[in-house]
Amino acid sequence: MVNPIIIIGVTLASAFFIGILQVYNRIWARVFFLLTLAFDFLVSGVNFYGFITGKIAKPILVKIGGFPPPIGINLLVGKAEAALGFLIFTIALLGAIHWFVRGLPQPEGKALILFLLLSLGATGISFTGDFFNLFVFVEITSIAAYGLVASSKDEKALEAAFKYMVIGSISSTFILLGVVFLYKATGSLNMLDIAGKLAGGISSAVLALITLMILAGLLIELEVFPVNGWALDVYQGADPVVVALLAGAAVKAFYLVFVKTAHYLPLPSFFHLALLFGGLTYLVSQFFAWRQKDVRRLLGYSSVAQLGLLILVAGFFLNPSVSSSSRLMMGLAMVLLVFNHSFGKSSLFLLADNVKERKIEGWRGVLASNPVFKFSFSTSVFSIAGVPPFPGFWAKILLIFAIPRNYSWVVGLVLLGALAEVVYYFRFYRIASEGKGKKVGRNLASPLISSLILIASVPVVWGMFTDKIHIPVKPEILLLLGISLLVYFLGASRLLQWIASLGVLAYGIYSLYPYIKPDLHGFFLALVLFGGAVLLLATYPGSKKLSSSFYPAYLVVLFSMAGLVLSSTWLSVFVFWEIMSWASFLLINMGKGKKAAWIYAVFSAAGAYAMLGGIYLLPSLSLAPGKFYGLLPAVLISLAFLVKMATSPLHIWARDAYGESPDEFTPLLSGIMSKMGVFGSGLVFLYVLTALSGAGFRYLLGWAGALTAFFMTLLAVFQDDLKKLLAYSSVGQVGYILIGLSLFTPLGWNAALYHTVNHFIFKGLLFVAAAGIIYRVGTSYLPHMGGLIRRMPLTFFATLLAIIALAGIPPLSGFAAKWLLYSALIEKGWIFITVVAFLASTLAFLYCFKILHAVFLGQLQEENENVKEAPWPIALVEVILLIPLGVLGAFPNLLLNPINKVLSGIPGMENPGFHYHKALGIVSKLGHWNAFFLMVFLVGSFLLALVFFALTSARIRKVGQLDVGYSGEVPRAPEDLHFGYGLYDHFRRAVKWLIYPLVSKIWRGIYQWIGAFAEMGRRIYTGDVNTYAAYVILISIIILYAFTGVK
Amino acid sequence: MMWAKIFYAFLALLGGIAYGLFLGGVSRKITARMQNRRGPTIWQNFIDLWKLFRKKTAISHGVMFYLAPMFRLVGGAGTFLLVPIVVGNPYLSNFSFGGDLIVLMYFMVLGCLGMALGAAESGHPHAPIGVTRGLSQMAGYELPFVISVVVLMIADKTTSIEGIVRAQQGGILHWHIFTHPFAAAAAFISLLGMMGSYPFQVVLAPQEIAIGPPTEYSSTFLSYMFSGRSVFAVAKYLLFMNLFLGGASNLLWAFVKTFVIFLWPLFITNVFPRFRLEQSVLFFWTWPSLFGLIDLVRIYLVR
Amino acid sequence: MAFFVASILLILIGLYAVLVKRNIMKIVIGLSLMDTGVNVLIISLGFIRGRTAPIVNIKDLLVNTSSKVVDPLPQALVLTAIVIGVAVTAVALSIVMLMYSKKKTLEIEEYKELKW
Amino acid sequence: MGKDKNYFLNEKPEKMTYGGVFRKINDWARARSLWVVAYGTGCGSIELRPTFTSRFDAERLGMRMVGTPRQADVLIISGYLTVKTLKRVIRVYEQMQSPKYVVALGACPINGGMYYDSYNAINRLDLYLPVDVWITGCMPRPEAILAGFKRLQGLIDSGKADGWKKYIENLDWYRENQRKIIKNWRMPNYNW
Amino acid sequence: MRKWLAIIFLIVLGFFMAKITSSFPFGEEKWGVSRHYVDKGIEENRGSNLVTSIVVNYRGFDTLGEVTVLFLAATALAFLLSTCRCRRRYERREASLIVKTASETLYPLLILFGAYIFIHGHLTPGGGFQGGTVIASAVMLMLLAHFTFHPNHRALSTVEGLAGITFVLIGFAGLIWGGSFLANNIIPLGQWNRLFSAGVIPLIYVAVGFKVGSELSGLITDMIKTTKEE
Repeated sequence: MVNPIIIIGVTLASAFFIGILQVYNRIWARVFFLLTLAFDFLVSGVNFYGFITGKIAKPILVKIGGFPPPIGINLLVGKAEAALGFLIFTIALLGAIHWFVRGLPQPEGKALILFLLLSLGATGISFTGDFFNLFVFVEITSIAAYGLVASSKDEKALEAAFKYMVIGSISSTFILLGVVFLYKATGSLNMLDIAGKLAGGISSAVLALITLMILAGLLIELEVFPVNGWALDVYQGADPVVVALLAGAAVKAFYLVFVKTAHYLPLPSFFHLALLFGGLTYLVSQFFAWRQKDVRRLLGYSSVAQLGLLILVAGFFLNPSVSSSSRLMMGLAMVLLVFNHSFGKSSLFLLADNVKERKIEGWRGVLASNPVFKFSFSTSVFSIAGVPPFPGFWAKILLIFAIPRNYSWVVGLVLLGALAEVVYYFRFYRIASEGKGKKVGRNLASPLISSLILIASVPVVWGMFTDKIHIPVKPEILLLLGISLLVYFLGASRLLQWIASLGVLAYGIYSLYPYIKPDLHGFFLALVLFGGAVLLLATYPGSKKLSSSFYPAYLVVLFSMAGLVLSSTWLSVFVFWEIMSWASFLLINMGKGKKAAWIYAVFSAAGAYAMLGGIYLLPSLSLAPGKFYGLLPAVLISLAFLVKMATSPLHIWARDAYGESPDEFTPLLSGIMSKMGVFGSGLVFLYVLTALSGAGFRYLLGWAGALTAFFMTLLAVFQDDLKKLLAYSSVGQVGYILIGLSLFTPLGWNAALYHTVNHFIFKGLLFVAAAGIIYRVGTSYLPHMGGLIRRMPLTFFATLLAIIALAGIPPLSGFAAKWLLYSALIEKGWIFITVVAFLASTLAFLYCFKILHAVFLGQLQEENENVKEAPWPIALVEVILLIPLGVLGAFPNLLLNPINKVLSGIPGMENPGFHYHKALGIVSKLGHWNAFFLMVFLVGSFLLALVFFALTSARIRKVGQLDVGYSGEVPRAPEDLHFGYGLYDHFRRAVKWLIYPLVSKIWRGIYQWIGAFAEMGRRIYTGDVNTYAAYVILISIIILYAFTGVK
Repeated sequence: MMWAKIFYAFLALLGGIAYGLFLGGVSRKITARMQNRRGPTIWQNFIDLWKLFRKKTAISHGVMFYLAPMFRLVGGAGTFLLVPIVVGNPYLSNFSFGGDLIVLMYFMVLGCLGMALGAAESGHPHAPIGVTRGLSQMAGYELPFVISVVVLMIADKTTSIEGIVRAQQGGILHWHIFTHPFAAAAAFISLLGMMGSYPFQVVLAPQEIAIGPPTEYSSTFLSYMFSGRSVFAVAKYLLFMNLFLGGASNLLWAFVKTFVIFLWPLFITNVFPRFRLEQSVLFFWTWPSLFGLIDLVRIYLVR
Repeated sequence: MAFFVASILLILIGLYAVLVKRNIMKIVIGLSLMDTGVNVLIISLGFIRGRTAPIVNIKDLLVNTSSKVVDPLPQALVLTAIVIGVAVTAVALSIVMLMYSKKKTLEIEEYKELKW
Repeated sequence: MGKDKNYFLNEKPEKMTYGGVFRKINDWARARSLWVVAYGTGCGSIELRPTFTSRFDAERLGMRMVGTPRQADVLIISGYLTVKTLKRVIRVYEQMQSPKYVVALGACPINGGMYYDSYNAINRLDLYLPVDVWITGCMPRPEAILAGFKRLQGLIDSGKADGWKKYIENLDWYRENQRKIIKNWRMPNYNW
Repeated sequence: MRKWLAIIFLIVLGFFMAKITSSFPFGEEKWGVSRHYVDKGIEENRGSNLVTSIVVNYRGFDTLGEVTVLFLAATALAFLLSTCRCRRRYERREASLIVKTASETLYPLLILFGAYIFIHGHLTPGGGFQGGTVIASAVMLMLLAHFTFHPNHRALSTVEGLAGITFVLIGFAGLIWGGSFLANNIIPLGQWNRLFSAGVIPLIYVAVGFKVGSELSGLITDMIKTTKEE
C-alpha cells in the first residue's frame, strides 16, 4: 500500500517544479513530466493491485494534518477510487505518449503543467473524502481543462472553451452552494460524517433540495441531456488528446463522485432522477449521433450516451429496493462500462487526431493503409459498440439481467440505444473501411490502449464463463475458440493457415464428437462440424490474397456455432449468437460490400438485442419446456433467428451480404449459418411456446416463410449477379424450412430438418461452385459469362445436379423436402400457404434455368476463352457434396431415420407421420412416394433411351459455337448471339407490381426518418451559450422541483 | 409382378406415344377443317416422326444438347407412366405406385428442364428466349393449377391420384368437375397454358422466334422430342381425366375422356389470337386463379 | 436576512447576465457577479449575531471562545472560493482576449460555429 | 478468318451412301413430309403464302413451313438471286440436314430472267447449288408450285432427288463457282 | 421574450434558493465541526487567527489546492496569451510624473506591507493570499505607471515554483516526521500570539505569500505585456 497522498503531493510538487524547469530546459521538463506520470501510474497501480488481490482489505483513510475525519480533510481511497486513479493515470500516460509522438502545443512547458494538473484534479476528485475539497479539485480539473481546450490549434476550440467555462462555472456554483448549505445544515463537510448523520435517509425537504443542488451541478458536469451542448462542442473543437483525457478520465471521476454523493446523501428520489436523466441522455444521444457527420462530435454524442447509461446504472446500483445480487451485477456492469468506455473512447479520440479530415466522409480509406491503425480502430469501435468479447458486451448482459422485472421498459430503452449505437458506429466503421488507402498520422497510444482492451477482455471473458455469471459452456468450445484466434499468427501464408485451420477443425471434430447425440443439438452440431469441414476445404483456391484474419474469423464462426448448438441456457445461446454474428460481420466486411456488411451488422444487432430482451422476459433461462410466458418473449427471441434466416421483411441485408462477402465465406454463410436461425426457431417453438399457445404465432411465421419463399424467389429471377441470385434463392429456401418448422407437426419438422441438411448440401455446392467460377472468370455478373460448360464441365455437372435438387425435381435429394413439406402442409390444412409455396417453387425454375443458362450454356464469350476448370479444392468439394446429393435422392431414409431419432426425443413428435412401404416407398397419411423406384426408373429409362438413340441416330457432327441457323448470316462474335442480359424482362413486365422494392424502401425510410428526426432534435444544441445556460437553469429548476421527493 | 408391370407399362408407353401422335394428326386435321381446307392425313405425325427419325445427318452443340431429347422423352414418358390410365386395373395403372400427385407435379418439370438446357446450349438466341418465356408462362399457369390441385387434395384428404379418382366414384355428379366446378375451370384454363394453346402460345411462336427452344434441333433429336411431347400431352390429358372426370373404368372410357379433354385446347387454339407474355401471366394470375380461389375458400370454410 | 436576499439577488443577476447578455465580456462579468454573490452568501451563512471575528489575539477571547466569535469555517471556505473565482475570471478573461483577437468581436452571435 | 477456327467447325462434309434397309419407307415418308424453310429470297415468296394457306392448302401434301433450316427438308429459291443473297442461301442450304432438296421458282434462277444483264443477279443457280426441281414462270402460280412439289415428291419416291449427294460429292467445284462470284467470302469454309 | 423567460426561470430558481436559506435563521448560533476549531484551535495550533488555522492547517489541503488553482490560472493564462496576437484598440499614454514618482515610492513599501501581512498571517487578519495580492498590486502599479518596467519572468517563475514546492515539502515533512501530510507537529508550536508560533503555519503562509505574489504579478504582467500596440 502506498499512501495516496503521495500521488497527489508528488504530482503537485512536480507540477511546480516543471513550472521552474520549463523556463530553463525544455527537455528536462518533458522527462520530468513523463517520470511523474510514470510514477503516478506505478503507485496507483500498486494500490489497485493491492485492492484487487485483497492485500488491502479496508479503504485507505488518509488524515491530512493528522486530524480525524470530521475535523480535518481526509482522503478516502477504496477499491473504486484506486481503480479510477489507476485508470486516470493510465490514460494520462498514454495520452501523453500520443502527445509526444504527435507534437506538443506551444509553449509546451505550460501545456505539460496543465495536463499534469488535469489528471491530478481528476484523481483528487475521486480520492477526496470532503465535500469542499471536492469543489477545489473540481475547479482544478475545470481550469486545467479550460486552458487545454482553449489552447487547441483549432479556432473553434476557443468558442468551445468559453462555453465550457460558462456552463462549468454555473455548475460549480451549484456545487459550491450545495456544499455550503450542506455544511450549514449538517455542520460538517466530511462525506463519511455526513453520510453517518443522514444514514436513515433524507427526510427534510431542505436537505433534499441541497442534495439536489449538488447533484444538479454534478449532472451538468456529467453532460446529461439537454445540458450537454458544451460538452459536445468541446469534444468537437478541442485537441483530441485533451478530449481523450477529459472523456476517458476526468468525467469518470465526476461520475464516481456523483455515485458517491448519491450514496452518502441518500435521496429517496435519486433513483427516478437517475432513471430519467440517464435514460433520456442515453437514448437521445444515441439517436442524435445517427447521422452526425463530424467524427469528433459523433464520438462526443457517443460519450454522452455512455455517461447516460452509467447514470442509469448508478440509479439501479444505489436503489435499496433492488435485490443485492442485482446491485452487485449492476456494480460489475458499471466497472466494465467505465473501463470499456474510458479506454475505447480515448483510443478513438486519439485516432481521430491522426486523420486530418473532420468529416466522416473524409475517413474513407483510412483502414486500408495502415494495419496498426486498423487494429486499434476496429478494437476500439467494437469495444465501444459492445461487441463480444470486449467488456462492453458483457456489461450489457450484466446490466440487462440486473434490471428488476418491474422496470423492464428500461431494458427496451437500453437495447434500443445500443442498437442505435451499432447503427452509427458501424456506419462510421464502414466508411473508414471503404476505399483505397489514405495516409494517417503516427499513433503509438491507441494500439497500446487497444491491446490493453484486448488483454483485459481475457479475464473478463474468463470471469463470465466461470464465476460471475456462469454462462454454461462446454470447455472444449472455449479452448477451440482460443486456438482459432491463434491461427491468425500464422500470418501471411494462406496455405499454412488453411492447413492449420483444417487441423484445428479436425481437432474440434475429435473433441466435440461425443456431443453428437440423437437430439436437436447433436443434429445441428453434426451439420456444423462436418458441413464446416467440407466447406473449409473449399476455401483455398490457389494464390488469391485474403486477409490474414480470414481463417481465424472463419473458425470462430464455426466454433461459436458449435457453442450455440451445444447451449444449455438461453444466455449461452445469446452469447454465442453474438460471437457468431460479429465474427461473420468481420468476414463479410472483408468482401467488397462494406455497406452490405454494415446493414448486416445492424440487422444482426437488432435481432440479437431483441433476443436479449426476450430472454430477459423469460422466467427461466434454461432450455427446457416451461410454462407459456406470453407471446412477447417468443416474438422477440424469434426476431434474431428470423433476421439470420432473412425472413421477409427482415431480408434486405441478405442480398448484398451474401453477394459481396468473400466467395470463400459465402458457402458457410448460406449453408450453415442461416441454419442457426432454424435451430433457434426450433428452440423457440419447443421451449418458449407451448404446442397450444403458439398456434397463431406459428401460423404467422408460416406465412412469413411462405412469403419469403415467394418474394425472394421472385427477386432471384431478376437478379443479374450470380452470388446475389444465389443469395435470394438461399433466403427463399430457408423460407421453406421456416414453413416446415412453423407447422410443428412431425411431418413438418421432418421436412424442415431434412431440408436443412439438403439445403446445406446443394446451396453449399452452388456457392462453392460459384466461388470457383468467379475465381476463374473474375466476375459474378451473369451476362458476362456463358458457355462455360465447355471449360468447366465438372463444375457444370455439379451445378446441374445441385440445381435439380434445388428445384426439387424428383430423382435427387431435393424432392424429399418438398414432398414432406407439402404433405405436411396439406395434412395440417394450411392451404393458402401451400399454394404460395407451390407457386414459389415453380418460380424457382425460372432462376434455376437462369443460373445454368447464363453461366454455362449459350455462347462462350471471347474473354473467357482461356478459362480453366475450378481449382482442385473446389472441385474436390464439389465431388464430395455430389455424393450425398445422389445417395439421398435414392435413399432419403438415410437422413430421415436420424431425423426421426432426433424427433423421437421431443414430446408430441414421437410418431414421424409416415412409414415405409415396400412398394409405395414413403407413405404418409395422404400419399406416397417411392424415391428408390423413381431413381432406378429414371436412370434406367434414361440410359435405355440413350443407348437406343446412340444406336439409331443419324450421323451426328458436333458443330462449332457459332454454327447456328441465323437467317443465313454468319455471326460475328459470341456476344452477338448470347442472350444473357435481361433474360426475364418480359416476365418482369408482368410482375413489376410485385417486385416493387417496398420493404427496402420502408427500411430506408425508417432509417432516414430517424435520421431526420435526430437531426431536427439536435437543433436544440444551438451553439449559443445563452441558450445552453438557459437549459442549465431550466434543468436545475426541474430537478429541484420534481425530485424533492419528501412529503 | 414387377417385371410384368414394367412390361405392361412399356406397352402402355408405346400406346401413349402412338395415341399422342394420333391426336396430333387429328388436331391438324381438325384445324384444317376449321380453316376450310383439307389438311394432312390423320397419320401425318407418324410420317413426320419417321422422316425425322431417319434423316441422315444431325448436328450437336454439346453434351447437354445431345442429352436433352432423352430428358424430354424420359420426362414425358415418366409423367405418362406415373399417371394411372385405369385406376385399379393392374395392367393399366402404370407405375402409379412410384409417387403421388406431388411427385407428378415436380416430375412434369424434368423433361422441360432438360429440354431447356439442351436448347440453351445450342447457343442460338431464340432458344433462351423461348425457354424463359415458357418458364415464365409456367409460373403463370401453375398458380390456378396448383390452387385447383390443392382444392382436390384437401377435399379428398389425399394426395395420391388413385385416391382422388376413388373419391369421384359413384356417379357422374361425383366428378370433381361438378363438385368443384370453379377449381376445374381454373385447372382447365391452365391446361391451355400447359399445352401452349393459342392465346398462350408465346413459347414456340414460330412467326417470331422461329420455333423457339428447339430451333437448333434436327433429325433424330427432333424425333425424340416429338415423341416425348406427344406422350407428355397424353399424360396431361390422362391426369386431367383422373383429376376431374372421375378417371376411367376401362380403356374405352379413357380414350373418350382424354379425347374430350384434348378437344378443349384445340378448339380454343384455333379461334384466338395470341397474348403477349405479361398478358398471359397476368391473365392466369387473375381470372382462373380467382375461380380457383372461390373453391379454395369454400374448401377452407367447410373443411 | 438582507444578506441572504442580497446575495441571492447577486447570484440571480449574474445568472441573468449569463442568460440574456449577448456580449462575452458581460457574460464574464455575470459569472463574476455570481461568484461574488455566492461568497457573500457563504459569509453570511457563517455569521452569528453579536459575535466578533474569530481572531483570538486578546486574552479575553481565550476562554469560552465559542460564545464570542462567529463561525470561522465559512470564512476559511470563502477565502478559497474567492481565489478560485479570481483564477476562473483570469482564465475567462484570457479566453475572451484570445477570442477577440481572432474575430475582433465580442458578440456571442459570432461564436456559434460549433453546434448540432 | 483465323479466329473462326474456334467458332466454326472447319471440317469437310463426308460423302454419304444412300440406301439401307428402310430405304423405301424412308423415301416414302420423306416425300410426304416436306418441311420447307420459310426463307423468301425474291419476289416469288409472295406466291408461297397462298400455296400454304386455305386456298391451295399445301399441307395436305404433308408440307409445312418451318422457321429454321435445321429442321427443313426443302429450300425454295423463290425468284432472282443476287450475289448478296446467294451467300445467305448457301449458308442456309449447308445448314440444312440431309437429305435436303432445292426447288427453284421462276425464270430468274434458270437464266437470270429479266435481270439477266444485272451486274448483281445470278444467272444460273445450277452452278452454285444442286437444284432438284425447276418451276418455270414469272412468277409461277401456286398451282404450278404445287405441281412442282408433286414432281419433287415423285423424284424423292423414286430416289432420284439426290442433289444433296451431288453437292457433297462435288463440293469443291461448287465452292469454286461460288467463290468466283462472291468476292468477299466472309464465311467459314464449310457451313454447318 | 428571452428576457422574460430568463426572469421567470431565475425567479423560480431564486425561490428554491430562498427556500433553502430561509431554513437557516440568519445570525443564529449553529455549530458544526467548527466548534472544534474554535474550542481546540488555539490549543492545537497556537495561532491566534482561527481562520488561518483552519485555512492552513485543518483544511490545509484545500489551500494547497487553492494555490494550485492559482498556479494553474497563471499557467493557463500564460499558455493562452503566449499565442495571442492581442491588439489594443486604444493608444497607451505615458503616465504623469506624479504617478510615476508616487508609484516608485510606493512600490517597495507595498511589497514590504505585503510581506508583513503574510508573515503575520497567523496572528492578524490576512495571510499569504492577502499579502501576495498586495505585492502583486505593487507590481501592477509599477506596470501601469512605467512602460519600461518589466519584472523578471524567469525569476517570478522560479520563485513561484519554489514556493509551491516548499508548501508540498512541508506537507511531506509532516508525513515523514509527523505521521501525516501537513501535520503541524514537526517543529515546536511555540507560544500563543507570538510571531514564532503556530508551528508550520507561518512557514506555509510565507510560501503562499511568495507564491501568490509572484503568480499574480506574473499574471498581470502577462496580460499587460502580451497586448501589443496596434
